[in-house]
Amino acid sequence: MTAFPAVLLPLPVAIPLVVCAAMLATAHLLPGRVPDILATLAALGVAILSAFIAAHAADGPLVYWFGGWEPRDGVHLGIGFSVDEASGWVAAFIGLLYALTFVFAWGFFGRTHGHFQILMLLFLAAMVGFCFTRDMFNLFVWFEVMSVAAFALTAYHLEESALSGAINFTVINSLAGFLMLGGIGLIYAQTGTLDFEGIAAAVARGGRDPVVAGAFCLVAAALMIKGAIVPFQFWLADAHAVAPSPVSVIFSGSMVSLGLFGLAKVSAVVFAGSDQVQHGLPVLLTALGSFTALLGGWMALLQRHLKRMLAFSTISHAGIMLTGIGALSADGTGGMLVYVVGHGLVKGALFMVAGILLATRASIDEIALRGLGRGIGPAGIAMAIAGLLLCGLPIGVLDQGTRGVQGALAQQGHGIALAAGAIGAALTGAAVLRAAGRIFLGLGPDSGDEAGAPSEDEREKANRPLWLMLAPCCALLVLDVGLPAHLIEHALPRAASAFMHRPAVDTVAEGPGWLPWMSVLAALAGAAYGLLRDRLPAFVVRSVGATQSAPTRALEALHSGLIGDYAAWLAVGVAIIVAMLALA
Amino acid sequence: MSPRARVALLALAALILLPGAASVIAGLPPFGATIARYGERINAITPEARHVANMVSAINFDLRGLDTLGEEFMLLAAITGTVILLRGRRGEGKTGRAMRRPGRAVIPRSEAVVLACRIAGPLTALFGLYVVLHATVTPGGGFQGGVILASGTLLIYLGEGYVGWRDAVRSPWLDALEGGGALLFALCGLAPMLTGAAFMQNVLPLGTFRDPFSGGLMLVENLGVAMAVAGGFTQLFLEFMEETREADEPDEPGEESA
Amino acid sequence: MTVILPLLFLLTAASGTAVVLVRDPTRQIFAIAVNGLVLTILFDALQAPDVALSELAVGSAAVPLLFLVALMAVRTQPPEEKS
Amino acid sequence: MLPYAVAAWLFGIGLYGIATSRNFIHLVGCLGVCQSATYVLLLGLGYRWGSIAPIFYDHPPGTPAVDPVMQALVLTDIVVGATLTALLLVLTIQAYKRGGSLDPEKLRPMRAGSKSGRGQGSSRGKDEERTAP
Repeated sequence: MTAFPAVLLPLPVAIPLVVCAAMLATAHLLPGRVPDILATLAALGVAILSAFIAAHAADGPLVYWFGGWEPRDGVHLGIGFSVDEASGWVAAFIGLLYALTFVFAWGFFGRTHGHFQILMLLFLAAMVGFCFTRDMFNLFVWFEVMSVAAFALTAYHLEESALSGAINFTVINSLAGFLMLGGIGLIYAQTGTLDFEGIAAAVARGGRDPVVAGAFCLVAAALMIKGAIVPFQFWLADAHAVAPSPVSVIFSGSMVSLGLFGLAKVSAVVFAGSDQVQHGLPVLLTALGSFTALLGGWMALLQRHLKRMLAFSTISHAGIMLTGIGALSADGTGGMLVYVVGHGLVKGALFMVAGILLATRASIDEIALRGLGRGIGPAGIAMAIAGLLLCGLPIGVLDQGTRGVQGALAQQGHGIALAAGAIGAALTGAAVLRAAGRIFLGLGPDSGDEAGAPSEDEREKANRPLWLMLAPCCALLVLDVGLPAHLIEHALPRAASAFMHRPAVDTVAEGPGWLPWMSVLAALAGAAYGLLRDRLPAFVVRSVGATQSAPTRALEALHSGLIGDYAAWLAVGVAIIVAMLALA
Repeated sequence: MSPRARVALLALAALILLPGAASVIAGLPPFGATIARYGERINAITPEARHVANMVSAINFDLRGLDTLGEEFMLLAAITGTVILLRGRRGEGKTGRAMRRPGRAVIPRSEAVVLACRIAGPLTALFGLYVVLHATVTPGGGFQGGVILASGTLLIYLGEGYVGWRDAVRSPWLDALEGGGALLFALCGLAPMLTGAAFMQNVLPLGTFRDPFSGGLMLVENLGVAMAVAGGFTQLFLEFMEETREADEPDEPGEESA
Repeated sequence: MTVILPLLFLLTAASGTAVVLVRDPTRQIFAIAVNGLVLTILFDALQAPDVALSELAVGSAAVPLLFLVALMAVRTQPPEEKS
Repeated sequence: MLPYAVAAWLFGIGLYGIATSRNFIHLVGCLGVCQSATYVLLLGLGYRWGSIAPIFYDHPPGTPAVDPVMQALVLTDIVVGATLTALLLVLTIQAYKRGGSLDPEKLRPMRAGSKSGRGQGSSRGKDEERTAP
């Protein structure tokens, strides 16, 4: 029999599933607000339960065997959940993000018989299952449930862009699922088990084995596709830009980073014993991560469609997270885990601001919205604060994550990745601050290259009071800034080593203190340039513009929206991973 | 990117991927030589431990029941998504639009078609039920049986026409069937926890080996899956068919009978 | 058995290729149904009757039916007027 | 080795189909081919010569049987395939109604130069053509 706290492990997955099945069964009988209330309560319940589990997992991971099928004679017969402290807190964060999103979307999806809430709850259950599981195939199942729920939610608006964006998203992420399943098949054939620990033991015994390396390539490619790493990132901008804003909050705030969370877990736990994988990973992950951070940041700066801008900024931050994993140390991974939470809080708040603008000002276009935000000052302040936090203002959870990642990179001499991360963060911060200045202060009459970026008319129902939308947004920011730093500092070394199944370390390294400030300064400079372009001397503007326009056009052409191109890039991406591992 | 550039890019990737794939294939155990320890072990212990003959059902509903739970809810997500996406177009209030189209007479079908469908319908339903109920002893189970049951309802469409079909098969009932089946499955997981057992641990009598009523809790879960799948796939067919009906065309039986 | 299995694998490769190379959706539906049927036979030969039954129900009946209906929906309805 | 080569081939040809497809319905079919690669791979890995199906009804337990785990995984995979196909076809139908085409070249998410995103079929599809307001 399982001891007390571990008995709770199935509940954070089972509760949302039961609630959504019951909601579907009685879909036509439920009165108006009941789905909203039920969904919010279920998400809160998940958050509280996960937090409770996480707190109890501090002494060691909690393990639960479904159906009572505990391992016999070294063979893992059933599916297990294994929750370490970090996984538990990430699940708690996700539950909270959902609860706040349900509040944000209160009544937004009123006439759908709770179908929106059903999909969101399924999405939530899948994410928690993804965090908790210790079985390869079970990981795949939750991965697919996440995907399927996400596909349907993306196209909710039924606009042409939403539909074609959803198709691209679906096709690419389905391919990711197939790759992952192929990898699982290979590793199962080679090791004879699906359990993380079982595979890890067999891999460590096996020595250099092309099958294990191949399996890792396939699984890693799948998780990087979910995590929107260059050159798999194309789907993200198409999908996140067109999804309803409450859905985008979840996508950017948790789905993308969860892909990388899975990658961190798989490479640290399952493939820890493969020297080939461990040798190849640092170069592969830091290189791809740096490239992603820069490309995402640059693209974000060039957008005028707010949600598309935020989507590219998510790509950039995913790159930074990947460099954190690439350090392959407790500092880097620990920093990355904190970063996941901090980024989710800040990015969620930003997408909520975008949703507020969509609902109250009926537009999402930065240039069209210029000066229109004056009546909703609090949203502007929230956006500015979020922008500053995004580029590295040294307070709050996101900053703590950044310092962890930067510390690990500095310690291991990945100077380029360190710089790329700082520049990427600065670029996305500059983009958000510029948009905030233009929308809420009416600055920046002269729109530069942004004007050529794609945009589209869009609006969302204006049926919710402003405070109801603003409250969850502010709650996210307050959480990010207000969470006591020493709590995280205290728990992080222990949690990160438990997450990676390594002996505990005492402290984690921290990056140079001046680096975040540099990012903030660069972001402010970038935003100021965008907003005050008309007041600068002409030769400055012209020379900067000349260096901007050509790469901009090339990059925008690369993000062509054509599914065929994306499929070709996907093959290239897998080939890059294979080549890097083959050389290791 | 032009199509040619795209194919060139693919070929470039293939240049690297092919040797990689070749070395992986060379590293795998030869085809048909051996099977994994996990599967071997399950074949060895499950007939005795769970009194079931069909190992695949035992894995799906007991050993790895959580996967099937996730799978069932994935289906539920897809069908809910389909409903949202298709109905959003038509408007939620008009789900039954084609069902009640005034002023249109039901064109009679040929006697032979009606008769054939009326005979084949119950037979298909019976076969579906057989497949569902014999999950633990013969190939098949809730999923396969559910799909067969759902296809059976299509025979109502062929035999009785679209209006008859829509009259017989109502969307809220399907929601209830689908959600209820999934709920039953999820509760099968939770209920044993009340008795102190693990999630989805068998607490019912196991029955006799090779008897259709063997496997205990598996049978209930199987029933839940069958309900969810039958309801879900019927809903899927229904919403898809509705999509072809919006244009004002004559109600012709058998147009989709390929 | 030793001859049948390789043959079936080759047939699977061929029918899969056909699905890709038949570019006209109307005819592709037949290729998809045939591919489903070939897979069903292959699975049965691989001693996987459960999977074969699923593939028969899903791959060679339900999925082609959905394709057919989708094609009809596209055929019967001109795209809505641009507003 | 043949089964694994066939699986790799199926995935490759499916990907090629997706990359070159000019019709979304055809593309969904190609995705199905990619998926059938995973079926073939998994069942191929779980097969053993001279073994029975893992159903001990006609044969007593203990008879050598093929790997039931792989079959259970493929069963789940088939459900995944059906759900994906259904969802994609729905998206395709709706995209056709909105965009008036099944061609990926003509149905693109939010491109520069198509500000309203609709009714500008002529200006779409050319990346160079940019309208800077």
